[in-house]
Amino acid sequence: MNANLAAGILLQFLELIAALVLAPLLSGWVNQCRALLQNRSAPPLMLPYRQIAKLFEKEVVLAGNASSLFRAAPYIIFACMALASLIVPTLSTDLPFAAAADAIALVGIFALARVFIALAGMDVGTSFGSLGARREMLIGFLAEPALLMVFFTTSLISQSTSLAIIVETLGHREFAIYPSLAFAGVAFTMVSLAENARVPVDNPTTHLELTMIHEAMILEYSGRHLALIEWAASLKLYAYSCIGLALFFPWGIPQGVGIETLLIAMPALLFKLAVGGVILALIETLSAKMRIFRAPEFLGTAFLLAVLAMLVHLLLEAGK
Amino acid sequence: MQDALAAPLAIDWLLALVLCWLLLGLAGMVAQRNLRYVARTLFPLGAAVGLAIAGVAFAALGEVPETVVLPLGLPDLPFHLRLDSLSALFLVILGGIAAGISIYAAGYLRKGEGTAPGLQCLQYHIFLASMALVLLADDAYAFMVAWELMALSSFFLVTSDHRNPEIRRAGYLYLLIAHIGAIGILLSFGVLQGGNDMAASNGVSDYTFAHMRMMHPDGFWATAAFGLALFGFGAKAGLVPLHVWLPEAHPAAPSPVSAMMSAVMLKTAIYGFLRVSFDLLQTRLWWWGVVVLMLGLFTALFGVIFSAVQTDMKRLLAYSSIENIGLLFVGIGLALTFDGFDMTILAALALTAVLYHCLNHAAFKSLLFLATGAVLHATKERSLGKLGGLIHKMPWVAWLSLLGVLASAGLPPLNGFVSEWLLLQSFLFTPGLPHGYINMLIPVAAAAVALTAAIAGYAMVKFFGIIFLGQPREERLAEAHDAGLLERIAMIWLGGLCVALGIFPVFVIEQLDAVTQLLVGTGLGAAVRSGGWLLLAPVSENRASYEPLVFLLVILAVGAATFMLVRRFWHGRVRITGAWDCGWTLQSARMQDTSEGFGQPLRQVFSPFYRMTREEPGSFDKAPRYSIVVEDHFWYWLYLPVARAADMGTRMVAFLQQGRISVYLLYSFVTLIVLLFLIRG
Amino acid sequence: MEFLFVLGIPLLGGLVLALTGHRRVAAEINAVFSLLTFLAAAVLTKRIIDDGPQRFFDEQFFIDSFNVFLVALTAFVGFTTSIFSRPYMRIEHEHGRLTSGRLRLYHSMFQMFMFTMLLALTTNNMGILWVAMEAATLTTVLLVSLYRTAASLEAAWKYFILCGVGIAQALFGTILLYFAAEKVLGHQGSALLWTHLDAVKGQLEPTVLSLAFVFLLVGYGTKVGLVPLHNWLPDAHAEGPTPVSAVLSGLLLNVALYAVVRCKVLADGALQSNLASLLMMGFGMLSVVVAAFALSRQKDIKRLFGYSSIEHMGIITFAFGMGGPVANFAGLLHMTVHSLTKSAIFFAVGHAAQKSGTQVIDNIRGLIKVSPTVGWGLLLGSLAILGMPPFGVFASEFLILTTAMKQQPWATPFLLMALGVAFASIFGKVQPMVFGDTTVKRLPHPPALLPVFAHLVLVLVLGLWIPPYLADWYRTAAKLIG
Amino acid sequence: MNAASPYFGQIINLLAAILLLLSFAMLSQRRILSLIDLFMAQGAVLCASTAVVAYATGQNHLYVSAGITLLLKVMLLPWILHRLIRRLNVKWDVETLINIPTTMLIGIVLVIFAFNLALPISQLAGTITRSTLGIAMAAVLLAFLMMITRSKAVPQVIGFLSMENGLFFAATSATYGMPMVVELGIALDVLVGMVILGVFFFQIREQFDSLDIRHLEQLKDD
Repeated sequence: MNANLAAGILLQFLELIAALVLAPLLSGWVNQCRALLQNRSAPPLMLPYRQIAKLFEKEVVLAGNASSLFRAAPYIIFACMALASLIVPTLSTDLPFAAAADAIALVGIFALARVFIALAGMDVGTSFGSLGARREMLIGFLAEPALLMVFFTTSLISQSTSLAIIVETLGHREFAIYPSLAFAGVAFTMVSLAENARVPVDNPTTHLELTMIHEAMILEYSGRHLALIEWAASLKLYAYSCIGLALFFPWGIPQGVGIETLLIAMPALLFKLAVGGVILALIETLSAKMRIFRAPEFLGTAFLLAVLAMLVHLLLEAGK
Repeated sequence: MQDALAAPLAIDWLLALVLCWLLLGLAGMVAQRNLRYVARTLFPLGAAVGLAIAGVAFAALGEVPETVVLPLGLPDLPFHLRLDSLSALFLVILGGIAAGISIYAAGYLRKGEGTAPGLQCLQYHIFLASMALVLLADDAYAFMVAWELMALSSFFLVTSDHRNPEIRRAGYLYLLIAHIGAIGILLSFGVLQGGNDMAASNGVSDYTFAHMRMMHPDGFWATAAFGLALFGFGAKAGLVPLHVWLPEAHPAAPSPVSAMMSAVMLKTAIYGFLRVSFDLLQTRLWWWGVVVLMLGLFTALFGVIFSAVQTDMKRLLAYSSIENIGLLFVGIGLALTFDGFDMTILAALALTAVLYHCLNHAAFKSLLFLATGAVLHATKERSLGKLGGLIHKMPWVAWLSLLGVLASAGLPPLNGFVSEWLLLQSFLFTPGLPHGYINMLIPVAAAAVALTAAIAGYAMVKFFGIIFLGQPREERLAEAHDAGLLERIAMIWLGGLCVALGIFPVFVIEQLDAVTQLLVGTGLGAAVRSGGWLLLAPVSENRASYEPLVFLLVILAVGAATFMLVRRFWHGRVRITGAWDCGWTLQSARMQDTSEGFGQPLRQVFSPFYRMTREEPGSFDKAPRYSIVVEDHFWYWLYLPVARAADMGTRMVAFLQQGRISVYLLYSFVTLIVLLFLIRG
Repeated sequence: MEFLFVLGIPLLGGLVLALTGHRRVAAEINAVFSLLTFLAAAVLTKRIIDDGPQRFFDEQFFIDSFNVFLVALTAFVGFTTSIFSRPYMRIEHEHGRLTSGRLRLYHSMFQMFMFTMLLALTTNNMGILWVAMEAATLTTVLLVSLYRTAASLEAAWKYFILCGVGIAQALFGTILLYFAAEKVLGHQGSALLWTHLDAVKGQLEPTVLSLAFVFLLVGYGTKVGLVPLHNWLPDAHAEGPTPVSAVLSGLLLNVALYAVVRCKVLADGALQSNLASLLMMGFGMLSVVVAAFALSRQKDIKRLFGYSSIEHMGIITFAFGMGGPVANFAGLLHMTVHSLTKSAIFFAVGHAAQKSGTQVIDNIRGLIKVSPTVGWGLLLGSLAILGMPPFGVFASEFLILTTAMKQQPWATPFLLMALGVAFASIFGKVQPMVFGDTTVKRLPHPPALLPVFAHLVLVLVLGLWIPPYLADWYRTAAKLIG
Repeated sequence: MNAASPYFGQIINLLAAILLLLSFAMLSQRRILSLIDLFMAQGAVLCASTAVVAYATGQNHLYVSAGITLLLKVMLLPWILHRLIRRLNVKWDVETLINIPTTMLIGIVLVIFAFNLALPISQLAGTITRSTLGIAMAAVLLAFLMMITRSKAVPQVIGFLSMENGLFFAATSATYGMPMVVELGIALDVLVGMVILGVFFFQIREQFDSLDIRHLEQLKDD
């Protein structure tokens, strides 16, 4: 038992390290794909690493009005995202920390990070910061319940809210068509786009303050703070990708703990992430950014789809 | 009762403590204007009494119910008092929160504000004592007396600054709705004690709760009693559409009173509703649960949507209280539905969520109201549009209210999240219900709850961000000062409660077990105990689990590690300079988002919910002015028509009294003729 | 012996004051006579408690558990009113609103009014009851018209005509009663004695009794102020001197209701049907609802509380109409507490109106600043009369409402509505009068409000603890009423 | 009880009929002095009928009753009223609020109603006067109607007194009079009431310069 636990904790650390390492890579990969799809010359794959490293080197320029909350927020946000990636099963479902937070708590972690980044955005007291915070909260209050509903659909199928159990159940069932999962999958994709500040809701590469959401909030950040926030953002993208993969393509995530399982799991994860990145880039290329007031409609649709997924499950699948 | 003389029971201790409160109140009348005596001596003593009450009641959780009969009240109906787990739990809330608020009030009371401090002390302690008696009452009369006394004393507290007509109006509306609600409760008791079995009551009225428990009213009368109780307690709790008093009264009251009302008084309504629907009514129909669930959902959504667009900080919190009351009713509705289908373990789960949320809401809402009190004292300003940047001047208040804000937004690892989590868990179990429509309804309801929780986050970010963050929107905010020592102690106590309730849910749920055992016959105690004190798994670990302590520790550890690593490998250099102005140097504090601006997205998304009156400047206005007033539709849809109907009634009645003596004689004549005709017929 | 004093002292007082009422000490004399009456009533009450029901003077008078408490209450409220009226009427005199002659009339008639009230309560003869009621009307007509202003004359005239006509119907009812009783009891004086009638009520002819009850109800009901026979009441309350309003509301209405209930007992016995109950419930309900709605348009503070009296009389009538031990008990309790509370309110209102120089609600503001005692007295009194616990009015309303819920569920929505509207109206008017700012200067000396707070304390006590002997008393009386 | 002679019964019935007739006459009378005369006549009829009943039944106290009636209603009150009219310069016309034919029609309906109402009771009565109960009731109701329709104070008071007459008639006809003490009390009340009214007339006139009760319509809800 103890050996098992130790192995589990080791695995847990491995997951964390993997997340920390892979997250900027995923961002870089998506950016590269997007550039390719848009007929631009692609930035190097490793660019995010270099950017983060560069930012760590730079000195922090703080606005005179910034409070201690402003300085603490990047660490909190980073810690939240790290915790999130600890919980999501990527390499194994047998994670000791998974019991600490289930799907609902995971949504809670994202919300916690969002609240802090919004508060940090308001802290300096510029018009853009609070504008970004307001928009971020607008996106959040629609995306959060939608995400929760997606989790609920899968929880209903697996009779559990524990992510590990959900993934196990979904991964080891006999092959059957779950129409509810299709709905949930679409909803989840839409939510992910919004939550990770991607086109069509937000544009991560914009330089026009008026259209920003995420970027507007972090306008005042610089140096190591900005580095942490950027890193946290890519961790978030990574975590969302992993959640999507775990829920809708759970194959390849082993239950047990061991070197041999890792050897299967790791390539599977990398492959799935790479495919996911391509799809993300494709979506971003094919769609145009919406006006901010269209975002509620977009997310409302996601929310409705997620609720529909639950209803569909109850109507068509329950009792089977 | 003989043994009672030998060894005082817990209930005797409680009564003695409640009496202490009353005596402290009376002591305040001795030197009404002596602030040092009233505020610095009596209020802290009151806080100590509160702590003692919480302690005694805590010890009584899960014990055998104790009763005592006081030689007061009506003949044949002395005051019956009873202490069981349900009342003990709410007494814990009362005592614990009162301890904090009394300490706060000790530092908060100032000279020359409305009613004399001594009188306020009397009213405040009567308020506390009457709430305790509401929780202890075991017959309808004692309950009603305490209930109305509670309304009355809080009314006087609300209107302590009675020179302001707005406040008078708020107090009036409050007492009116409270009184009408109380009549509803009274009638509910009337049904309960009579049942439908007139013969059994034998013409003698017995208003004790024990008697009501033995009555088994048939479906119609049970529904009548339930409906009246829902109306009466709903009016007190602020269930939509009976909520209109709440956003008026809470801002009008002095902050400790708002805190007390929101944190504890609203809970007494929940207590009463639980008492009637789960304890006194022995007949329960499952569809009541659905009704309560729908009402609760609507209330929750309504409250939070309005909360997010308020421009007055206390109104924002008041609407947030409406939201939380809605969530509580959602939980009660679920529990009733489960209970109606005999799924007691699930009913216990939903009830646990309700009770837990009662604790949580009491803790974080009182904390937030006290924070607004501190801000109000420091700035003399309630309007969000004139605050800002106070985190620099009032760090204690700011950081402590951040705890309240996070808890209120339902974020882990604080307490608000735990009850929300439990509530959502109970939704997830609902598909087992043997009724198709309800099954379909539940996902929608769950979605609405999730939406509510998310918008609550929005409202709370607005609350905290606009008050404490950014730049001060007014010059004189620079003179603001942090809260005093006593106020800080109080807020630390309440903030500590928020954290403790969030971190140790297993322990709390074990205590709640006794209450759910009492109400639905089963509890989660055994299930949560088996998971160990760290792991919260209300049903089984495989279904759902949550470990808040691990959660907190991981976040702290990662955060700290990151900080240290960053400092270790790089540097800690900081340069302070102006904010980024996008190349436009005319940025001023006025350009931050206003509170109206922050609410704008919600107004856009939920525009049908609001009744908005806009005043927009034209293109050529010399002195352009923009304003928006957001009001409640219910005021226009429900209350004004009712008022108009009443007015029409009065006009018709006034028509009777025209002043002509001939007409008056004609009335008598016609009355006589009609009566004679009737008895002949 | 005590009994003789109870009736004799006010009569003597009336005569003495008719001679000396214009002097400066008249107010004190008035108070002393009232005190003596009260003491005699208290001693009498004590004796009744010890020895049980008594009859006096060849059964022409009798005291049982029903009327003894009303005797005590009447004497008590009369006494406190005389205390209140002492400074009040003196100030009126100093303000030149009353001449010395009028004061003599006032003092004399006050004692005569007390005499007629006590006579009506203690007589065993239904005819004498009528005579006493009529005499009470006459004395109060003089009291209401005391100021001789246009308004007070109008009010008194309406009062006189409406109550005169009303009470004439009661006489017709009494004749019919006698007509029915004569067949059973023979043609002697005893045929109108209530105790005898009560003994044989089962044999009385139902057709006659039903007719008689209708006339009696319309007749005495006019004095009770039951809608639609109530129109005199607000005028008389508003235009008379305040002590008179207090005793009208606190005593006269009670006594008239007492007469109605006595008649109901006979009618119930004879009819073997619930006709009387139905009629009383109907009138009660109508009074409650109409009065509640009338409240909100009032501009005159005393008129407002006049309507409130109608409402409460309606509640009591409804309770007696429902019958049964609980409702009757509640009705009796409500009579007591309403009498105490309403007179207390009128005392406070009197002071408030006197200080402000007006009875118009909109012109009275910030009483709590002018005089905290008057302000709190008025506010607490109003809250008490609106049925806020822990005041006794709540206790009786509690019993009435819960019983109604059990026995007459149809009535409860109306009661709920009416009580809500009444609360909204009265409280909405009283609150700004008491609270808020005012330009009127604070009074140098607080007015003596002993009667107000004495009443309120009693009402408070009755809400929390009814003394056992009083409870027994109510219970016996409730049984008697049936 | 004496063997009731049928003659007495017929005499009483006749007097009752006259009483009713007088009531109608008062209802339709336009002149105030005539109204007082009619009231006096009604008092006389009442007195006569009481005396007849007293004689027929040997109830001696009814003689006293008749005496009181004579004193009070035939002599004293009409005298007071006459004096008042003269002292107050009251106009002789009596204004009505409803026109007289309509009033009469309503009156007839009332009489039928009263008879119908009294019928079952009359049959129970053992007195020689039993059929007159309905007439007494009709007289009361007609007086009531008269009070409603008159717009001046004096006729209204006469209506009130006429109602009292009807009541007295009911008392004698249905039960051979009330107990003595009651009758005395009633008489005292009527007398005092009348005195007070007299005082009132002066005061009202002083205040309003008229006895028109339409001036007395200031106190009302609006």
